[in-house]
Amino acid sequence: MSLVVLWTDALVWLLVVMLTLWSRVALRDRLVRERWQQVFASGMATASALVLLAYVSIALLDSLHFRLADGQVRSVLDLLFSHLLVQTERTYSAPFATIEYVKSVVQQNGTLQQVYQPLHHVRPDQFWPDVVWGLVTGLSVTGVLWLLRQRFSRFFANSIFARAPRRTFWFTLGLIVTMLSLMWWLSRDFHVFGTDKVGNDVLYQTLKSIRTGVLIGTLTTLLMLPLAVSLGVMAGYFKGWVDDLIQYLYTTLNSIPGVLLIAAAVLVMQGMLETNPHWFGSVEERADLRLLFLTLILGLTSWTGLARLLRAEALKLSQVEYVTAARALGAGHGRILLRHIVPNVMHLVLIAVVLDFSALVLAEAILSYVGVGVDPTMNSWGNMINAARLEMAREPVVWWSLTAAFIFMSIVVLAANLLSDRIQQVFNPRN
Amino acid sequence: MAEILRVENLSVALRDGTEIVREVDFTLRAGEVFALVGESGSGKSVTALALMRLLPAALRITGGAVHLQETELLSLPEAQMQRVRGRRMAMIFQEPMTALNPVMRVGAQIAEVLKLHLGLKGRALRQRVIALLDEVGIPDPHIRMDWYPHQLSGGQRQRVMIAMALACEPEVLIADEPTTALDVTIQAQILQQLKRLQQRHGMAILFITHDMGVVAEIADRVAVMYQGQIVEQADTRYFLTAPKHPYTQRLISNALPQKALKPAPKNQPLLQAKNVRVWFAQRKGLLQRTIGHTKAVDGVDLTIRPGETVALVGESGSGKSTLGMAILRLLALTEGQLLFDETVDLATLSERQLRPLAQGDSGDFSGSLFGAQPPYDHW
Amino acid sequence: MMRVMRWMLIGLVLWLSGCQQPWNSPYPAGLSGEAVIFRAFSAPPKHLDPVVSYSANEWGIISQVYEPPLQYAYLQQPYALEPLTLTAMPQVRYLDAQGKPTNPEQAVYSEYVLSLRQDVRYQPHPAFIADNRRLTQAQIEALETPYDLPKHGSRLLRAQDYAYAIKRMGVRAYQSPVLDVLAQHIVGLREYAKKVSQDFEKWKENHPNGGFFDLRPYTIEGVRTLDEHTLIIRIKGRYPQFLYWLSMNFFAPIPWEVDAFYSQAGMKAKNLTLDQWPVGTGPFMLVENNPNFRMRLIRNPNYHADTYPCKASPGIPQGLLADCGRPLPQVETVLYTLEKENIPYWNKFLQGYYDASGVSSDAFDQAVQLSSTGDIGLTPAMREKGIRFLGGVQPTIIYFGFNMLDPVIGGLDDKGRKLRQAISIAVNMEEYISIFLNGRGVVAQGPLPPGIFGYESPPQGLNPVIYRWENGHLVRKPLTVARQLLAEAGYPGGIDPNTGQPLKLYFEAVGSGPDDQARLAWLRKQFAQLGIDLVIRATDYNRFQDKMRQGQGQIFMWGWNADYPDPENFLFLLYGKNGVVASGGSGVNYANYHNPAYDRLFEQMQTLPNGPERQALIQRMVHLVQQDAPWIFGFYPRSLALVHSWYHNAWPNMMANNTTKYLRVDTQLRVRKQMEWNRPVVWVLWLVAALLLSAVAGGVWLYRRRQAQTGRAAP
Amino acid sequence: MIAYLIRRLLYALPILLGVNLITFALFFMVNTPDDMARIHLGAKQTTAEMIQAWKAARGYDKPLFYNPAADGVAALTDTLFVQESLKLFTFDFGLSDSGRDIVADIRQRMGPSLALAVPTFLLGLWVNITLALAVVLFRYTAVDRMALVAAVVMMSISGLFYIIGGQVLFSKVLHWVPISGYQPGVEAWKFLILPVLIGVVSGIGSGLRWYRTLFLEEVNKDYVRTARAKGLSEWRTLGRHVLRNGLLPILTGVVVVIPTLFMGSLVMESFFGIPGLGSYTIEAIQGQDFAIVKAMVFLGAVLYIIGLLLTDIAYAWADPRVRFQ
Repeated sequence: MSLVVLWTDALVWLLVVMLTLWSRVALRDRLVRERWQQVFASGMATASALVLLAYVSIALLDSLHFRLADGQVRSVLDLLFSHLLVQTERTYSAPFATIEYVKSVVQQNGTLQQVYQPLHHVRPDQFWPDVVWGLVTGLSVTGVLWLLRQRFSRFFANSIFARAPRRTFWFTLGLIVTMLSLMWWLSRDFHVFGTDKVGNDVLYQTLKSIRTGVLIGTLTTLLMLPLAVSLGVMAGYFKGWVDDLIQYLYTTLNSIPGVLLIAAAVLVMQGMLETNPHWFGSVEERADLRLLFLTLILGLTSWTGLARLLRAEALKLSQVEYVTAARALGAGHGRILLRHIVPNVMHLVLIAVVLDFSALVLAEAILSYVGVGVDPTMNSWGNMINAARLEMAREPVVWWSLTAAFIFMSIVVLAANLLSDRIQQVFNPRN
Repeated sequence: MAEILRVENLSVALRDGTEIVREVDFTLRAGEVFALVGESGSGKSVTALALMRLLPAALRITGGAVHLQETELLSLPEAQMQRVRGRRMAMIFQEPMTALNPVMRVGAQIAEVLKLHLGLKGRALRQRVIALLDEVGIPDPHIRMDWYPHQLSGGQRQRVMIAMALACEPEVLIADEPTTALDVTIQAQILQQLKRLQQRHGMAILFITHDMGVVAEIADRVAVMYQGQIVEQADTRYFLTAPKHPYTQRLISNALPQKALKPAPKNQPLLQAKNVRVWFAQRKGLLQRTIGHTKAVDGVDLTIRPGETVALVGESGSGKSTLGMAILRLLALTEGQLLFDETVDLATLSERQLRPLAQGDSGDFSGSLFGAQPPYDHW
Repeated sequence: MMRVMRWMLIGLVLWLSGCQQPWNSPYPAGLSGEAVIFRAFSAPPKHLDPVVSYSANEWGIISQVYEPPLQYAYLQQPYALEPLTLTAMPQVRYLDAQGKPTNPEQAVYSEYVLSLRQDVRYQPHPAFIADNRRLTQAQIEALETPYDLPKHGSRLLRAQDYAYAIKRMGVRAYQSPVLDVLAQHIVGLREYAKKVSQDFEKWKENHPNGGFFDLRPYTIEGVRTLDEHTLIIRIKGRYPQFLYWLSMNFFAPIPWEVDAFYSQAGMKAKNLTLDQWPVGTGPFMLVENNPNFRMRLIRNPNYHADTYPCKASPGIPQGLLADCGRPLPQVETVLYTLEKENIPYWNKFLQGYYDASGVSSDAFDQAVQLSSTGDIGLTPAMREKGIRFLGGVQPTIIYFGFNMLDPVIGGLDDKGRKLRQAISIAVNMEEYISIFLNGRGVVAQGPLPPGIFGYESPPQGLNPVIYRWENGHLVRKPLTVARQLLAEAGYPGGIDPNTGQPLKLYFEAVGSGPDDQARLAWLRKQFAQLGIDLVIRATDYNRFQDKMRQGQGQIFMWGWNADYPDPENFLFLLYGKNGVVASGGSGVNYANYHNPAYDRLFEQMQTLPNGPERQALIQRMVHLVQQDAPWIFGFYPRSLALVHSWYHNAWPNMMANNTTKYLRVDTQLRVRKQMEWNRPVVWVLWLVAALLLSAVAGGVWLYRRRQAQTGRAAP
Repeated sequence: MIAYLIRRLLYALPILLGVNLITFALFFMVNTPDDMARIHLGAKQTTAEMIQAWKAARGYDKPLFYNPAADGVAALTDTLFVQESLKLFTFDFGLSDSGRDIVADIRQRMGPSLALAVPTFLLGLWVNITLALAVVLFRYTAVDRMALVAAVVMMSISGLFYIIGGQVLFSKVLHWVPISGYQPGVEAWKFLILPVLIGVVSGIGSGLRWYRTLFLEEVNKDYVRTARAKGLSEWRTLGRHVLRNGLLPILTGVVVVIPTLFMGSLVMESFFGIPGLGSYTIEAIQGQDFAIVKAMVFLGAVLYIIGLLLTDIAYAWADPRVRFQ
């Protein structure tokens, strides 16, 4: 068993490290820390943050890949849910069903008959034991954490959750942990979200889609931010020809209808992957590279909005007294940009990041519909919805794939939206 | 004189119960100017807004009564209260810059009240608006009525506000620091105008201010508010000459100038501005040719010595700020010299060379010099 | 305000009570009651000019308009040709090098003599009026369709029109896809094409605005007209398949007047071209063509005498002969609507708005059920609606090809062959058919699909490498056999001895539709059974073709649809000279299979008439490829169409395209059923309205309450 | 003013040139002209001569950016890019790769596109503004909070769900409207009602939230208090004063969209089978018809630039404080 580092794995972990470092540095500033504590003084924000954290954790678990002895590449999440990989059925089955969804012809007693075949990996008698086990595990993990809270009291006092409503915090945490543990226990004996056309477990697909969604949401932003911030701020601050040039750049990019631009870029990327098969050794690596390029393309095409916003803000700021004062006191451009302008637009960046995250998760679905989304072999909500379109036309309707994608996707988007609302509320200088 | 407005035990509190105004009692008689005085935060404005029932969402009236003639305002349903506002009781606000709707013509804003309460229409309406504008001293009212607020000066805007408030000949006019935001010269004009109008229409004015000079000029009676309570009520004459409450005494003594003028130091000049010109090009047409110049600063000489504070006084738009910016080289000079320490000409230095000087520059830098006006953001 | 409301209410009541048709009908009111066939097209047809058109959806339309000399007999099995505009089947004369008649064996040329019927007239069209070929720019500018012109003419079909069509094929710029194929056969076509193409380029330089490039003065050596009713085509050597070509639209007659008409300057910018507005002698004429939306065929009033067939081969339901002798066509209009997505198409079919539909695999178990004997039948829900189904095995093969030039998977030596055989056993096509096609396919034993001469059904035709015959059933050999073969090929347990890792093979996948993921996952699973790691290289169709042409792929999936029902049309897919690499990209042998023994047999088989001799040769060829396994012989898809109870005379003749003329619809039944199936659920509408109203009322109430509030804080 | 507009229009030229540069570079990186030829000629029996003829007919046989065969300036001008770009600037879009006249196609398809996009846009704007005003009327009450939560939830749902759900519910189950399709003329309303409804509903979430914020910002301004002090009722204050001022920032986001309505909606048109320009574009991408794609990209860019221009004009018209410098 050896560690395999995919490109996106490396990037997403790098992002985590950077975020941790940045937050440690930033939170050292008392004012910043208080701002954040104020953000999480709201129960809604705390709950949203915990939900997002849960999603990100699952994505991170799914971003630690190993090559097993049999040569298969698996992530930690795969190992945790390894039973789902084996427990495949023949075709569609509904959530918690014990038989297949459609009849099939089997030879019984020498004659061919049309029957609902039983599922292979379902043990109906295990339902209540699983529920009990799920509750017990979930609640006990929460309980242990709760008991240990004294240990972490110092951490709590200084963390951004210092002013979080305790009851909401523990309730949400408990709920998330319990849901996950219930899911895990039940998935051992049931198909919690049913199975798809070729009998793969839908819960597993949905869980795997989390990584795709989170990665598209975060990596795109990571790639977009430097461009958007530097260009936007520079345009607004320097004005003159720098401004003209940057404005030209983003007006040109903006004026190309977005989907067309992305579609064309994705097609180019596919071509590149095709002509360079030596870049990847396995299906996973190929899909991963495609995901990486997709985030790159989305990043390159989506920086314009934020850049425009930042330009306007920087334009305003460069007129503001303290910036003028700094200039009058002889500060250089770099110093003014870094010390006076950039910190003062960070709240805009933050709100944009969280909002973009949800927008990108939604956009992925549309792109998959147009046919320029992530690799078709990759699990993603977009691919699931896309497949579900056909399933919705069936009679009786196969509703669970769509429902599973809908639930998982809406929760994360909702959490991101609520959090961004709160951040906006607290960081908006007007309030 | 007849009592027009009687306020009894009026209390206003925050949602959490913190009292902002506590049991305020006063009466307003017909034809008098009653001044409510106090420093900012004392609860004057809140009292005024409470009378109009226009308190912000965070505040609420917790007790008391307000009688306008025979009507008790606090127990009126909102729908009826709307018929009182603007019709029987009108209000003028402190900030003429923001109190008018920026996208509506001023005439229309006045006409709105007339239409609403008096049902005027067509020619009659227009004539009434012109008459009102004329009455408050706006020149060419038939033209100006079609102007937008931003085209008028601060004083004119306040006059429009007054016209709006007077439109329906209210019994009570509440003026919440109507002159504070204006230049001193205009302040006086507006006050005189108010006084004259009050006499003509015979209404009662509740005048809210923190300026003792204004009180002396306009008020018949005065009430002093301190921490949400009225601490003293008196006729203006007695009030100014024999204040009783210690707070009032402090208030009145602070209002008079205390310091004597400083003699000018006689050192070497630190900074000499000679014949400074800052012109802005006016561009026009497709090719953006320069067709003329706006002469923001045109040939100014100025000397500043060490330890000296030079005050630059003038109306807004007179070029004070431009000169300051030019001295700091935040704007390019069209012409002129800036001698620092009598040797270095700041006007010819590069930005990099300037920096060490800037570090030690003792130049006066007053925040209020710079009115930030972000240019309209196009693409 | 109140008055407006009242009128709206009255209008609503009228509309609800009027009910000439259901709310959700996608057609203008009353249309369903007329003799109209409702069809859909999924992609806009690109070309309707028979010289270029070569795809099924285009032929579905132009075959109703154009008439080539021959057609496939509608109710005959196996596929047979019959004259369409000819008085009899063409006579064949064999000639020697000097043009003298000789016996078939020594033939250097063969000549086909076509005698035309004398009662065939073109549809009414403005092109046949001389004035309309000299229109002013203003007149053209005002046109939306050619039929907007007031005067329409017609004329008799002449042999010259067929010759003109062949001449058009020769102009390179017209981009006929079959020019290079036919130039190998028709005498003088290649030389003519060269000359005329050069002339055309020169002419084009002098006429930048377009205009009529008249082909009448040109002659092709091998194409002659004796008189107005006789056409003679001379081809090189013997090529019995040529008759099949004569049933294709490439040989549809083109009157020069039409060419001249559409060539007028300014026509092209109005999309008025032969490519958009076909003109033929067939049963229908295209009067509305908006490929972005809708196309409409109406009955050609000049259509020649043509009657419904009175004979049907055994095995074809005799009920189809009920209309025997009736004049054709039997409907007035065919309406094609663009329907890009599967789902709405299927739902509209169920609602009765399309007369016929295919069955997508997702709708399958809703529609079709396998009976106890494994036969396909309809579900009770479908039967209740009176829906019937038509099905048959298509003359098509879908296969997984191995690139024989690849060092790992290719080669005729034992190592490669055994690897391929092992994979062929492991990839379980029965499972594929059952999962992805719901059983709509027949496992292929060799390259020839049923219905084509030379096909043999199991047990005779069984592929001995992969199957055994047990108790009257086909049985796939167990995986142990495959693993044994794999070990013999040098990969015991699927481990590549060079790397010590599992053997890595590459699959070139095309497309990224919702279904592809499952399909590819399945395929990987099949290879994993042998311990082989199958790497999917997904790409777009372009890149895929490119790779194939350069022989870079390893394993790929492809299919072949018969151009004509002759074994040659399938066996040439494995003919060495057709190797895509060997032929520089123009061949269709994408597996690059090259076995000299096979090639020799192929050349012998090619010109033989169907008979025992040919059968024997084919048997040997099939046996060879079964052993060499250059393909996993995938499956022959089974077409399955559902038709409504009011739709008569439909029969799945896979080769014939001009079958619309035979169809008939019972319009009254259709209208009744549509009404019955589409009753709107009205109470929900009232419920929604009530909810909206109460929301508004709630808002008003809240506002009123606030307006009544006093200034004092609520206690 | 006129000079200002002309200057803006001239500024559009380099932008359009940049747009063309990007499109050409991207598309020719994806597909060589040979690839395009093969797609359009079909898979069977394609020979080199046919490909050459196809390319020559469309001018794709020239090099993309630099023509080494030509001398002097011609090396740069006798190229695919320059020749084809120049044509675009005269709005001569030529023939699609399948041989239809693109301008004629666009003319034919713009009707349905506008018929779908304009009602969706107007109705959406009206619904969002009305709802936002209603919510602001009841600001800081339970109604406001509920509406806000509902808006965020609606925003969190992918547009595809609305479409799939709407089709299943209203067409398949309730039989109210056709599932998809189109009829020209008056009958079109039957087909448009569902996509318009879905378009409006899916936009409510973000629209309501955005407009609410804008209106709330206005509501706390001094002039609103003045209006109330005049005796205006809350509803009239919102309708007469807040709305006008709140619309100013809305203009920026909205006016720029108006010309691009012309381009239609990619997803909606495809799902509902409406033969507009949106589905035209999707088909072109999927069929890799470069001639159409470049025409649509160009058209889109032109419309966007017109939108920017209109925004400026609308601003000057709506906000008396803004005048062109």
